[in-house]
Amino acid sequence: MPNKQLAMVIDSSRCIDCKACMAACITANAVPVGCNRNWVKDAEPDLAKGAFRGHFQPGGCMHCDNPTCVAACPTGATFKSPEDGAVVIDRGLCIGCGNCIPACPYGARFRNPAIRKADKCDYCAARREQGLSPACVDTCPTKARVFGDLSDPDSEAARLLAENKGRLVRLVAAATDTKPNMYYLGVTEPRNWPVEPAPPTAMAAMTGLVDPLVKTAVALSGLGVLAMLGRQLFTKPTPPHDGHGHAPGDQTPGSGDADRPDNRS
Amino acid sequence: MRRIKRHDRSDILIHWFNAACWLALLVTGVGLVANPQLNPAGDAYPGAVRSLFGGGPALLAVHIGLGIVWMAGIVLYVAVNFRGAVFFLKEIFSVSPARDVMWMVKKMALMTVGAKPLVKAGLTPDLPDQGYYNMGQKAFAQASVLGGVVIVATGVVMSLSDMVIPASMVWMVGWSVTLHYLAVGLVFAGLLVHVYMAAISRDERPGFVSMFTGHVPEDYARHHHKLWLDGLTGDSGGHK
Amino acid sequence: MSPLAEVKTTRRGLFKAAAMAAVGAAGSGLLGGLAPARADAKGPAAPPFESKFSVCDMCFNRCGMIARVQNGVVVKLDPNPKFTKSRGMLCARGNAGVAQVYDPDRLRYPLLRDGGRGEGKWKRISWDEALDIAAEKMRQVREKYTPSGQLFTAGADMQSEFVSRFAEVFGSFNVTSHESLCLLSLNRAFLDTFGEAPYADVINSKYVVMAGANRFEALVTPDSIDLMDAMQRGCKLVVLDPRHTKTAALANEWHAIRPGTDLAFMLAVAHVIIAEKLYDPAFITEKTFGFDELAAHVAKYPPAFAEAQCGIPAADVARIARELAAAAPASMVYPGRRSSDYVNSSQIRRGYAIVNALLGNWDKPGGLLAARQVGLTPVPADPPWYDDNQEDRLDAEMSPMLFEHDGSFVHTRDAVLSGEPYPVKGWFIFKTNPMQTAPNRKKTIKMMEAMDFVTVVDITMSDTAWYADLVLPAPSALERTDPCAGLQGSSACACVVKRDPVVGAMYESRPLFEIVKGLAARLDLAEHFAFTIPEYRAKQLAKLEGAEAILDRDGVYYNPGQVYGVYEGRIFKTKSHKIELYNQRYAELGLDPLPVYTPPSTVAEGSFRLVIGRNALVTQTSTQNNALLGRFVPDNSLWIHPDPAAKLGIRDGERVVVESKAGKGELAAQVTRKIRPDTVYMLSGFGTLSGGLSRIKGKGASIAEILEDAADALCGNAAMHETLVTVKRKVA
Amino acid sequence: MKRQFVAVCAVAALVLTSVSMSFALGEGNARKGKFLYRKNCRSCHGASASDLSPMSKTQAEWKATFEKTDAIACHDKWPADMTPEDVNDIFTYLHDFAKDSPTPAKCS
Repeated sequence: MPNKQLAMVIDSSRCIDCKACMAACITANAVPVGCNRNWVKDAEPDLAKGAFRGHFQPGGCMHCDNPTCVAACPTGATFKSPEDGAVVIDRGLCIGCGNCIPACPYGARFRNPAIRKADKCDYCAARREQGLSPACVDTCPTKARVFGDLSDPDSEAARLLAENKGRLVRLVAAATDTKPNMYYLGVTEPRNWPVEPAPPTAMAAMTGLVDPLVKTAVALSGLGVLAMLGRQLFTKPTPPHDGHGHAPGDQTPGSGDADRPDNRS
Repeated sequence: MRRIKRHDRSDILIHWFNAACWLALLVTGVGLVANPQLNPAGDAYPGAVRSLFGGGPALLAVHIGLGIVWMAGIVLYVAVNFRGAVFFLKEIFSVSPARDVMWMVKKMALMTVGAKPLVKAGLTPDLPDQGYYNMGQKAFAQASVLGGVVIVATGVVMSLSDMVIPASMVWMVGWSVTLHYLAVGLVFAGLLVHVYMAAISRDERPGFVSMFTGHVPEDYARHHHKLWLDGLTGDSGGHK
Repeated sequence: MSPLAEVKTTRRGLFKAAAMAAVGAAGSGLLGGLAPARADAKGPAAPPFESKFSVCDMCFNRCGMIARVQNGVVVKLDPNPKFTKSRGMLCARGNAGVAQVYDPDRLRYPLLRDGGRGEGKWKRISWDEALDIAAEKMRQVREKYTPSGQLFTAGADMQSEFVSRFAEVFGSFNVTSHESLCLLSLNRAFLDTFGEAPYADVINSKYVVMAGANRFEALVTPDSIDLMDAMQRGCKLVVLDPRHTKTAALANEWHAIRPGTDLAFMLAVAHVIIAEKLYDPAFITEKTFGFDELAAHVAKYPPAFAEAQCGIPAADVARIARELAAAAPASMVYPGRRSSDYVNSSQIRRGYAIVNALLGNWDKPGGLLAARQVGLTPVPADPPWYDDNQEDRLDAEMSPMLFEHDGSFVHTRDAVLSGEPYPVKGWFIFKTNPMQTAPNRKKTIKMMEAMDFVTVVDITMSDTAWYADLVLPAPSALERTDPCAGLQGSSACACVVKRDPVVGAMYESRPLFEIVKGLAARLDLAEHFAFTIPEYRAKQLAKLEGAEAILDRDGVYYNPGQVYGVYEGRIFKTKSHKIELYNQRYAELGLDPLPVYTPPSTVAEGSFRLVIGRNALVTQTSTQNNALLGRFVPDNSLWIHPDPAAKLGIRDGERVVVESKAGKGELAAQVTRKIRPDTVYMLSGFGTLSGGLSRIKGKGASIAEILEDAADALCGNAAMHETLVTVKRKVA
Repeated sequence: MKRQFVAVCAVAALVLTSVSMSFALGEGNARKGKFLYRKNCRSCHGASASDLSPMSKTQAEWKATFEKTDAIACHDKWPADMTPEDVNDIFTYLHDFAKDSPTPAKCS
């Protein structure tokens, strides 16, 4: 478990869908056109049926405790920070394989076309280094987004969490609880949008098929070598420079086989 | 005893160059795989290698750099010794099912379980004559060449992923990771046997030595590579 | 090579250079390279940024902010947490201020028209030449048509006061502001009821009726944020809007009122409050004038009347009236902001004011608040007197209750076109875009054509600039030294802000102040601009000791003062010195002293009333070319209800042609139940004419083109919702 | 502006008769009045210690003040060349933009 756990506590009932969080994020993180690190979802009422009350739900990477994106990354470029519990990407290690993108139930990841690598919310790591809060949190007009360290009971996020025990909502896919570190207070809509993580076939093939195959092959080969080595160690050595290609087995005492120096191997 | 020239200098050089690259690429490459579901060398290995190289990105850069060196070396070899390369490829991919496959089966049995099971199965423990390469060597060479092609191709795709690969072709990068891993894994499995046979097995010691000297004793050649020896004309030796 | 081509080539070349030196549009890779230290191992860590205070200029709210500057480039704008008017926030547009500074379409140097008006042929000239020409043209206009022959129009900007100052010393009475295309009806109504235009203490309110306002989209600080806070604490919000806005979506109650009938609703509410004696009699007696007349007047407007007019059930109207009264005085009919809707908008908003008066919420928590003095000292000019001048403003006789300082753009335009009462032949425009914001664009084009010489100062080639003779590039707000401005944020604060440059002025741009100073020097008026902006600020702050230092420290200076009960022992600034339910001056002028309900024009079968508006990502046309905001709102569309759409064979996303008597436009249909079947809606800020706005060119339809011109009968404010349109599927 | 002023003051003009002036108050040129006020009055009543602006008084108060110009404290300091027309223009300005006027002078 990390020393700290950064998290976002969101009161989506405060959200007015002004998209300031998205604009702030784009600017702070140079998010290219067509991509977003965060979002506001709109639970549109069915006006045809007379409903009119809508609900807006801000979101972004949920920095899960059980991140399926991390599991999908072959190089460990995506990892859960041991310092603060954020799920981050080491761009220098990311090889742009794209495996992590469909592995996220929240669609929080995208391939940044400018760098051709995976990208997503990092809680504005660069801003935090300079003592600022994440851009979306800082700019939010209605302060719907609250950010902080849950392990610090004095942080606003931890306080909100403690105050709202029993009315916290974590959005998870039906069959996969990634244990997100994004908490919604009370009622939030929409709720059924997270999808089951679906790492691409390449990754599934790698972990499910290729990896066992490789490991079995190496293991068998290793065993074979051990067997040969064993045979060699427990038989009398062949003179090193006699040039005779004696198979080790040939010299195994008690093997019952005739010594055939002219055996052409 | 007559010594027969088996390898010229570029062959020896490329072999050891290849070996060194393989070792270095393997050490760095395995360090680049960091996923609890994979971690072929244990969970601690990637962290250890990464810190040794000054971090993951540095390790990746070194790995890519080594890969480029490796490819460049091979290209250089082919350029310098094109005929040798062609000979090598021709040799390793010419497989006679009756002689070579039988050799392989018998040899594997003899090396591990001994001759008895062979006899029980109604086979003589005699090994069929082999050419410049025996089938074991051929098999490993084939794996190395084919695996090498896959490794290079997928490596290039992965290295270029953040430079030229468009969004629509990201799947290629994902599959490259998988195939790179597969190819390395399989060649590595063969490599274990190759290293054992060449460096540890007493039987192949002259072959091992020839990878430094370029020559093998005639009787060794006769025993191990009779068809090659028979095909040689004159004293000049060599395989060309 | 034609001059146009030459200019274009140069522009492109310059853009490249600028993009290298600075930042391309937001979101480009370049911005990435300059963004604050990123977890990108491939580049060296970016240096920490400098932080500088500024004031947002992306709309009229003027939110305090902190610019983060790295290597001389603004990389991020953050809210100033000490700025209570905005409750320490910065909206999407504020964030997009960076993209405004680095808009590749920024004007770079003075351009002189070199072809037909609006043809888009320009010649690059030097600043000296530009100012010489502009001054000479003004001199000619003054000589030929008197000083009032020159019209001045300025948008909401912290330097706009220098346009007024220049007009005054030049001797022209003809100054129009953006306000007559926006909120004058509202100001008129509340001024003529309470003696001043109030602030709404939304944060302390327990019940808010919001009609003709969309506070969760058309953000007003602090009201928008305060409304959410109030609602979180149980304040009830009732929204009357023909559109299902985001405000409606978050409201406790939404009624899709028939457009233009709000007064019927307000009169019925007044009816119920009076009939059921739900008011505070002491307050009524002590503070109001004309209660009995009002009671008699609203007797004619029972809830059933409102039901028939508005389409809101009478029981709901009565219930809302009772709930409002029960929550009084911490309840309100939200006054609104843009009220340029109908020819009787002043009277409609009088209805709002009267209900508020009956609620007794004046000067009380949760009610309407008086303006607070911020304490800035005005720095008036000493203009010369020109004997050879006109009697009055051009539009003076065209509205009985005109605002002297704002005038009426719609009336002024008509007067320019008719040449009556006198010719106006010169026009100086600063950072406002009547070509795109005033109804009936064809008339605005004709107005341009009627002019001898038009000078436009702006940061990009607006449609208005496109039709000008001389276009002068101004720096964006982040590149300027601006005078102090006093702001009030409801009960949150009364404060002073200023601007100092965050980065240097880009290209050859010059601030408006330098431009009018240059013109003044050429017109022998230099003495009236013989100061620098810091000197001017010092005069403004003369009575606020230490304010300048506090401004430098916090980015804002607060003047603490009484918020509630300021009217204790004071008169209301009306003729009766009380809250005028019955307006005596109206009576004297032969106007309705009590608002008489007039139904809006009938929307015939097959036609629609066109309503307009904006959202939180658009400030009319001033943000139209912004690359960041364009990512969210790339285009406008026509909201149309599925029932009429089906009849017209229009499917969602199809192109439609919207046509009125004034003009037509083509845009995509958005078939949605978020709008009444008799109404269509479109967003402002699209359908440009200018060839200098590459991001927006050819996108959507223009409200200015389609809206017919009508004006508020009292104050001449434009009436934007009087237009009926037909909608047809575009035949490919 | 003129029209509204005429209307507003019509009744007053009938009732009131000027004592200190030879003509009825009002109907002057407010614009000229503003100029004259700035030229003649602001040196004392300007944006300094004793601020005075149209907003300082109600219309009735301005009227009352200007009905007895002799009684105005600073009357003796008025420039000699100030004509009754000038005074009326100044009054019109102050009156038209008084704090309870329909168009109060703008302030920050």
